[in-house]
Amino acid sequence: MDRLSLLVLVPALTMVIIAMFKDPKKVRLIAAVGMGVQLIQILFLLFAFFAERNAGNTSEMLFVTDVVWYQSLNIHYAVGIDGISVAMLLLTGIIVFVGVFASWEIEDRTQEFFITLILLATGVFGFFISLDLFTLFMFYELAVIPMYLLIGIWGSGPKEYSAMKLTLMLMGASALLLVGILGIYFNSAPDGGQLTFNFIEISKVNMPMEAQMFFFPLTFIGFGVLAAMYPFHTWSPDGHASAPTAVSMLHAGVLMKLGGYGALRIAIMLMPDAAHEMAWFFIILAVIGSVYGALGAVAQKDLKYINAYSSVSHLGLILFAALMFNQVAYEGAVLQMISHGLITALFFALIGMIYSRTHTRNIDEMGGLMKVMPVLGVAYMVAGFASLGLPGFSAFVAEMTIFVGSFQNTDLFTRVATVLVVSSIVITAVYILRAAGIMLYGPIKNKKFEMLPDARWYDKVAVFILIGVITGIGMFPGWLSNMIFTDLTPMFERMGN
Amino acid sequence: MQTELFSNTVWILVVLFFAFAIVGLFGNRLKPMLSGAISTVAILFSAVISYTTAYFYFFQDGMINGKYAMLIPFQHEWLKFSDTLVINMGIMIDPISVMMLVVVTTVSAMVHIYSFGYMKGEIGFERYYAFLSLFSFSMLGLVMSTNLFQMYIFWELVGVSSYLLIGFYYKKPSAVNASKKAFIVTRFADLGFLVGILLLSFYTRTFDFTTLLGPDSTAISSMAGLSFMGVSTISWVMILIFMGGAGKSAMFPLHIWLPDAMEGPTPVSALIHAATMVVAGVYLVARLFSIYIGAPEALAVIAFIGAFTSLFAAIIAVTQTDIKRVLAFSTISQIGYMMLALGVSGYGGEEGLGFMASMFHLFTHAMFKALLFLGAGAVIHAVHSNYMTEMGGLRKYLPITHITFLIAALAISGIPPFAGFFSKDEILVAAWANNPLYFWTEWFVAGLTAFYMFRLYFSVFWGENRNYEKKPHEAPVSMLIALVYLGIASAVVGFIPFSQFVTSDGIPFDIHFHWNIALPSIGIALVGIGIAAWMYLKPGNVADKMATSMPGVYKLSLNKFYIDEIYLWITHKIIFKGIAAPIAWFDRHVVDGSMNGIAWVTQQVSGRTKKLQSGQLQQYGYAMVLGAVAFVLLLLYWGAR
Amino acid sequence: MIEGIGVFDVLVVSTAMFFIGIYGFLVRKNLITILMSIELVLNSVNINFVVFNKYLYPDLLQGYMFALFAIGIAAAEAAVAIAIILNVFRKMKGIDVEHVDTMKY
Amino acid sequence: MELSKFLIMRSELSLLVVILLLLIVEIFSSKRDQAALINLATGFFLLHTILGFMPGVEGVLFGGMYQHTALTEMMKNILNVGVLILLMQSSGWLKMDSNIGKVSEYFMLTMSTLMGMYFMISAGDFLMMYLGLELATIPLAALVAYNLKEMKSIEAGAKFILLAALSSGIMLFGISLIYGSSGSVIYTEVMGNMNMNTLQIVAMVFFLAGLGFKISLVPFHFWTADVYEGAPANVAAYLSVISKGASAFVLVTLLFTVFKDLFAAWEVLLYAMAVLTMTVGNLFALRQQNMQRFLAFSSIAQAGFILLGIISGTHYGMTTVIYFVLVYVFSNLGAFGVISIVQNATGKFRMDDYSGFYQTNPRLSLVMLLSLFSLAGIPPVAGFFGKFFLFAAAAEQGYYWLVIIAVLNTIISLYYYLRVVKRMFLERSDKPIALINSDFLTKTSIALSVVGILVVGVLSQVFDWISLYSWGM
Repeated sequence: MDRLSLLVLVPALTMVIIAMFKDPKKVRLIAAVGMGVQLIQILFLLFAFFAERNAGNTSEMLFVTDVVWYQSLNIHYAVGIDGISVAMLLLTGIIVFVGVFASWEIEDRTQEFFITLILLATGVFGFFISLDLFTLFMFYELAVIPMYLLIGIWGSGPKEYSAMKLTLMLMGASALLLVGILGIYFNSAPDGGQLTFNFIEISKVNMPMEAQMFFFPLTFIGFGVLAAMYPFHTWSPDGHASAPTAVSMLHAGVLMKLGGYGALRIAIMLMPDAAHEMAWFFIILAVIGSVYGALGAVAQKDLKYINAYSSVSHLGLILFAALMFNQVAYEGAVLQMISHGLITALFFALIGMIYSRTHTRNIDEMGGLMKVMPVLGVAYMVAGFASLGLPGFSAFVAEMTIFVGSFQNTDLFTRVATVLVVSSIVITAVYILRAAGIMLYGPIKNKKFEMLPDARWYDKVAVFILIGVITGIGMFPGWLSNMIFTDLTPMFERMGN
Repeated sequence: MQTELFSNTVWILVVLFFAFAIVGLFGNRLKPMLSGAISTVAILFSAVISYTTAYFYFFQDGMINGKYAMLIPFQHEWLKFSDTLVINMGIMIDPISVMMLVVVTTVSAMVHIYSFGYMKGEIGFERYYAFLSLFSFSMLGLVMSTNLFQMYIFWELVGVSSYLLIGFYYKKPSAVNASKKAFIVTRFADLGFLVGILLLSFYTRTFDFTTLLGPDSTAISSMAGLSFMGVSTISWVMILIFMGGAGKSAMFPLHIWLPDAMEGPTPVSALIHAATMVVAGVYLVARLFSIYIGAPEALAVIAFIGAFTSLFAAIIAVTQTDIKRVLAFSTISQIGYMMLALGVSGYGGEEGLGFMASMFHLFTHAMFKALLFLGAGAVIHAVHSNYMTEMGGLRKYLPITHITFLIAALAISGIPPFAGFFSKDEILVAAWANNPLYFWTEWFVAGLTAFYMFRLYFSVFWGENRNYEKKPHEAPVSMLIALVYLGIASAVVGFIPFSQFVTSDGIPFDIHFHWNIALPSIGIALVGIGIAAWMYLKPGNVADKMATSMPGVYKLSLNKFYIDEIYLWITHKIIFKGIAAPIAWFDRHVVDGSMNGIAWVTQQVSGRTKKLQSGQLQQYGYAMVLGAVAFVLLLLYWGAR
Repeated sequence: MIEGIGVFDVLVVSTAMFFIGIYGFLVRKNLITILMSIELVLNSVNINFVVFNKYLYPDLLQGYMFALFAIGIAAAEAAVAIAIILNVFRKMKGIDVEHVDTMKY
Repeated sequence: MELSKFLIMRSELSLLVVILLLLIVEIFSSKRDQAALINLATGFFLLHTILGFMPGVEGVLFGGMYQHTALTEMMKNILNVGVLILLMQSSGWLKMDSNIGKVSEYFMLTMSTLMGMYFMISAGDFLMMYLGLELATIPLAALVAYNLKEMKSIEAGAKFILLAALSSGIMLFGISLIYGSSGSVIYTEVMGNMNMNTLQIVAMVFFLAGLGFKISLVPFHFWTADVYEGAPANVAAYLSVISKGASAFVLVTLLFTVFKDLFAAWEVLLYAMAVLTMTVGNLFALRQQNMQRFLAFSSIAQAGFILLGIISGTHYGMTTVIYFVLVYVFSNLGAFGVISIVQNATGKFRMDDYSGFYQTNPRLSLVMLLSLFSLAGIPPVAGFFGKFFLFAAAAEQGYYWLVIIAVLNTIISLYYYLRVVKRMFLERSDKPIALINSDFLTKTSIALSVVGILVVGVLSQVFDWISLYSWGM
């Protein structure tokens, strides 16, 4: 059993074991342990990865296992990691582990909840280790579909509507993606030879231009919808607003990154020529997304809506960077995925905790919470500062990398676009501080709130882990950025040809 | 050999950061006094290091073949974009940074000590000191930056610590709004700064000051010939960068946050919003001065904005009644002086007089303005009010405060031999050399300054006794220490031969005194003081008469020319109501609506077509037969093609 | 092989029969008549087979065979159909086609 | 010719034996011990199924009228598995009092239709094919009208038999034209003289109308909904899975062999039919409330997907078609199994009745969930692989727009499958369907289909096994 398949196996086993116990206490304990094991083995994987790289192993993918699965379509079960995927794995591991603690208070159908949650996580882990487009797509859908149950059963508000909308939009996107993948496969050997689903192999050949022009938009939009690309982002606010805490965390923190990762790694890396041709169009969409999302957030009153729109804005940044055709910008895109994943997860965790106390998410009904629940209040401020790109937090590193990268493109169009995108971080400051000011500061509006309890121990675990990682990356970004940059090099060079 | 000597300056940052970390994380478990002590010790320690550094730099090792060198005793790679574009974390030792080290540590240490008395018993005492340490850390990091990006990083950190300290009384909505305003306005300004940095680094392929400012700098040459909308690219870049400085230094029209920032605790106003952070903009321009020389348009802009702001703020200061706001506007006005001085300065030797003057004024201003604020703090501490209309005759109750305040007032009014006189005199000389109009403006502003300072002084310490509900008492000793120390400083620092140390190109030169400039400025200052005395020294309603005699000007000035209202209108009416809300609506109803619309259409189609499944046996038959026939026709048509 | 009658004449007849049967199926209201029209359709087919066999491929018997089997099958079909129709009659006291359109949409 | 040759048609013979045995047993059995009868019949059929997997003899009989190849054997085995599961499922329903005395009929009719399908599949000429088709159709009419007490059932029977007769009439007309134009009804000989002349095109269309009726392709699908609704749940399952599957096998084999030279024609035809079938099926399924009717329309849509595999005309395409039918057998039988269990236990068949189903019957609702996800093509269950491969087959030949239409249709289908999931899992009902206990056979059958759903996709061997015997144009 190779160490990468363990990443899928451990969650699967956890699900099985959970299925044996009904008692909520046992269940969440098992879940925590299982995901803890998962996180630990990811950390070991990270160290092993560094060891390999320092040992001078420059092969693009490490720990590769490749087994033929479906002969007739040359489908392989091929797994492997490079700096990018291992970073995303780390992100996922952390957020899933934290998510378990964030959903500690789930009493209704606990067993089913954790099974579904971990099923989703399994899909994500599988996605990030896949080298084969078929398995990649399979895990992708596997990760998307549990959302329906998670939101529909354990959600709040108009949960059935939101769940259905989210599922249909995401699956619709993945339907386009399916066509795109088939197209890529059948054009993966333009000059004869064996067709393949392995995207490393495919990235080495030049797909014929007309094929690229047909399948790039399908693939890019297919992934872009999951990355909340304007105008296909509307599932995100409703979905997040209705979803339970841990699900929002996983979804905004990890699942939406599947979109960014795929858009960068599959759509653009495999079909660079078409990407170049159509970049202008998608750049416009990305810019709209980032600015418009931020402005949309300014007008919101519901904490989760604010955060959902800010996610739209930040993921717009990722897509924007992905379309810059510049290695630094790509590095920035990956960094931003990680950073935004952590920060937005922290946000949703805190919102969930606050909501579970105040039973409202409308900022106008809150006030002076800083006095009542200092720990959560301070944590929220930290999350806010991190999210508006303050130095010392991961977002600053990511955003600056993106900006520096995109500024290497000299044409006026890109310049203007970049400046617009940069301006979105000011709007970010506006809505973050506005929300925090109304909610945390000032006098206590609602007398009921004076007695509210502060963070419980499991809340603290969740919050502190996330803050620790965010600030850790923010203060010592070197190792991460170097790892990503070096592993982007081979792909980037192939794109050049 | 100097480098390892100076490399211990890195401890300044380390110590302060850990002070912040410890007090911030565990402050609520420690005794308030203990946490205060930790921060204070930290800042005193760094003050000592700074003084020794200054001594060794200026008198021992700084001079390398007749030129104060730019030393980088410590540097560490933090984030690497490409081979040349690297963000380093390091410390840079050169005249202005050392000068700033002294200023910041001095004022900060004084404020730390002062706050023991002033903040006594406040809720969140430890939080206050944690933030103070954070601020000192970031400010010192800013002044010692080795590259533009590090500067930007600490620039932002300074901004956030200012935000935190302004909003210290977070239960007061006004304080919360003020802090938000301050942060967002400066953040908006920093947008320009950031874009400027990105552009500059794109052309020069580096962030490092050593390469940017060094003799073989490509900053100017790399953008030679490029221009955008008729103005050379480098000027655009430098103007963008200046935008950041203008935001921090509250230059018109980005000044609006500073008066509101007075919502913070008074010592904080003294430290951040008078002495150190607000001059960061000046420092930024001075830091990049050798590039600004290549961008004359940018310098012109700076000079103009500086001059205008100083006049504008001084006029407003005349009518304010909240003593802290008076001081705030005077700060803006004084920073205007410094900006002007930079804007009119040339490079090298005598040419660089303005640069030297600006730095000199920065130095002296830090001392006496901090002193003014701390004095004001002592007064407020005594009478629990901010409004001079509720004060009067306090000289009897607060003798020491009174004396120190008087010294500061004389200093800022430019009365020899106090500090302000010398620095302001140099600025006037530089202005005269560049453009007499600037000179006359600043000359007039000097008069205004003297007037409003002494208006403040007289109406607080003289005039008849208000009947205070409880007898005002002199400030506790911890506050007095700070007052006295700064008082002495403001009295004597003017005699430092500044041009021997801080010059535009690092090469010392001698200045000679210009009586032709000095005398008129002293004259106008005395006139101002005289008018103030006439109007406010003895009870009477001269002032009110004057106010009523020219209502228009008075109202304008009293309401700060309605700039705040304009901003409010733009933000709320235009941005919130005019853009954000419509976008939210559009998103809900149009974008999302279209998505739901697809589903709706599908449902409709399915609803309309259900009649086809009529349950009628024969209609099914029809469908089959007609279908078959239709297919036949289709195929035959296809075949025909 | 009948004198003076070409294959096409017969085909015309059978095709006519076919469509008459279809027509009957589509318009008659009585289930039994509908069944009868189906028989018409089947018989037209049988004629086709026989004629093709007779005129075009006289040396083999495939057509005849097919016709025979078709007739047999038709009988079986009719039997089952009538049985069901009888049950319809039991329930509905009538065998109009309207009686069997309760399930729809 | 010596009798050993008849071993070629072993499966038919053994099935015949089973039927005769049942006849004999029925004579001696009383109305009391029908449970024993059910078990016995199922046992017999189990033996028959196992026998089917024994290595058989290939060859042709009756001068090419009957041919038995590895492919046909595999198809028959797939059908056997389906029928076995189905018979086991029916046991619960057959034990009900309303069916006293009619049990053995059920088995005999089912098996004889199965026999008909065998003949359809291994027919070597149109005559045999037609005979098989009718043998597979006429007893089905009797099955549809099985419970004569219910008007719905009888109505369904009437509709089915009449429309089936009409369609077979049209089909026969087509066959006659084929005979007239090519001079033979034997596939191999017909194949030789196929040249796109008008007569043959008309003939093919009419012929396909007959097959399309059985596979329920638009516009020959209208009977499906009503008949499925009226017929007993298990019979509906039989219609939707076995007879549809068998006809699909016949369609793919015939199109690949006999009508090979008319590819240019039937390509267009299938393209149109596929688009129509998928879209119409999905659009109509959206509104359904009656579970059987709902599954009827969903099965129409599924038939549309099958065409994607056929239109490719490749070896791979045929493999995917057969594979998809196999997957579809398991998925649909899972769904129908739950429905019939619920209907027999409570008589409830509306979708609303299922609200809060999970509260009381977690296992059954999980089975339903899996089956529906498999039908919708959600990983990791088998349906995902089936659909993906079908689309791949079509995409391989460059029918990308067809694939796009298909995937968009899958989204619509996902919507209505999720409606059921919503009722079962999301909604809480204060009086949900009470806990249902079903007998051993039924449980095993459900278990079998679940295993099928879970395993068939992940084990690529199944696909390779099918791929071994299929071929392309």
